[in-house]
Amino acid sequence: MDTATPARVRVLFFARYAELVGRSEVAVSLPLPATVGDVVRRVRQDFPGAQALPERPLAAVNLKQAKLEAGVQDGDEVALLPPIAGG
Amino acid sequence: MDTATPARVRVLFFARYAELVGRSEVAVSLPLPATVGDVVRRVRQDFPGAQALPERPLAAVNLKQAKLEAGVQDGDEVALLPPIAGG
Amino acid sequence: MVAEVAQPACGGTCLFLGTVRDGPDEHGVTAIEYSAYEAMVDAEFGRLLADARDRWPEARIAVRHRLGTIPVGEASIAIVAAAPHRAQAFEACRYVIEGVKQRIPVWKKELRVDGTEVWVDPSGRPTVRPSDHPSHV
Amino acid sequence: MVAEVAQPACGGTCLFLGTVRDGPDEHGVTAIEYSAYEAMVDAEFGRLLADARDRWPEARIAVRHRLGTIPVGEASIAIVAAAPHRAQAFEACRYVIEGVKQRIPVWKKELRVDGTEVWVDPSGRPTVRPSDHPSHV
Repeated sequence: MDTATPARVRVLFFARYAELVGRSEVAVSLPLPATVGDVVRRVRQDFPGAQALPERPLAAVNLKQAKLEAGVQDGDEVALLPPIAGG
Repeated sequence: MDTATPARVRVLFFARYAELVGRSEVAVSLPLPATVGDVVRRVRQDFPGAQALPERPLAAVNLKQAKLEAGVQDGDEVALLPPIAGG
Repeated sequence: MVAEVAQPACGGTCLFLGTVRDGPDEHGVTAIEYSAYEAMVDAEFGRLLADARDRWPEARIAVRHRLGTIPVGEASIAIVAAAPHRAQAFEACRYVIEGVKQRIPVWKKELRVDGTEVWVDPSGRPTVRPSDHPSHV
Repeated sequence: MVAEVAQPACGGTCLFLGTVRDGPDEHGVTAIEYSAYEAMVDAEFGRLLADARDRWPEARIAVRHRLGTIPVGEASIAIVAAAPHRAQAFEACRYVIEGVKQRIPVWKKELRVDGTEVWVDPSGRPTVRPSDHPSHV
């Protein structure tokens, strides 16, 4: 993949985070290589309400938990997850 | 209680032990003071089939597990219990 | 039984079912005949549940042990423990089944497809036949 | 669910029910609203159950997690583990509920008698209100 091409990433918010941001999904574009952490920084910067998200939220890429250092690719689905409280 | 009076004790057998002895209950009389171990020895000596019982079986006195060294009194119910296998 | 122990403050319920088994370690078991020293079973269950309540005062516990002939696949024992938190429910339930195995005077005789009957020893393996010399642990 | 996992070789079955609670640590909870990242719930349950099968290859496990609004006293999650021996059944069942609490992306909002709604934090105590600064563990 051409690393100069900007990647388009879907970002999903859940539960309390969706309430903070006021929506459950946004799209961001960012130059590659990029990490989950870069996506979080972009979201916190670009969307009102998203500044209230933690700087280091729990995250998943394509339905699997991922570290903030993990790379993202064009078309990835990045989810920001409040502390899990199921069961 | 007069220790010279012989105590009369019911002895119960269960499961495999009842099969070995060929009955589920006998009565023995023995002079006091006496222990559960004395009851076992008397039973093994007096009843055909009871020689096949272990010398140190699990025992209960009046519905509660008891050591072979525990004393017995007139009217006690002594049970000889095969290894427990419930559940 | 679950309803019996349920209450709004209990967030975790652990149910254990012990079922008559015919697996690779068994040999064509069709049923198990359970016998018991029934009066002592009642007394000992009372003491066992009192011990459990001492350890987990917030837990609510119910137990049923069936006796008689129980075919493979059916439950012989059911234990339910409900507690405010799940750790208590699991621990109390486990404590009771372990106590049953150690303390409750119940015995099993396996009934097999070939017509033989074998007393089960406490390790769960039927090693002693009625005609063998008695063993005791 | 119990029938789903039952088989003749399984002698022990452990069922866990997680129930919506209103106890002394809660404050007039009438129901909990469960929300989830549903596609990831499915994927993560697949991985969690695969991990459990790696650890207890003989265990058979089934799980149901309800979503939406669940009133106090009703179960939100049921886990059944059947195995040849009881230790496997208890351990596998406990492993799965602990895994759910750590890995399955589900969130709870407590609905209270006074009309307030409070997100539940992972320790089980609702400490964060929607208007507070976000906290994260």
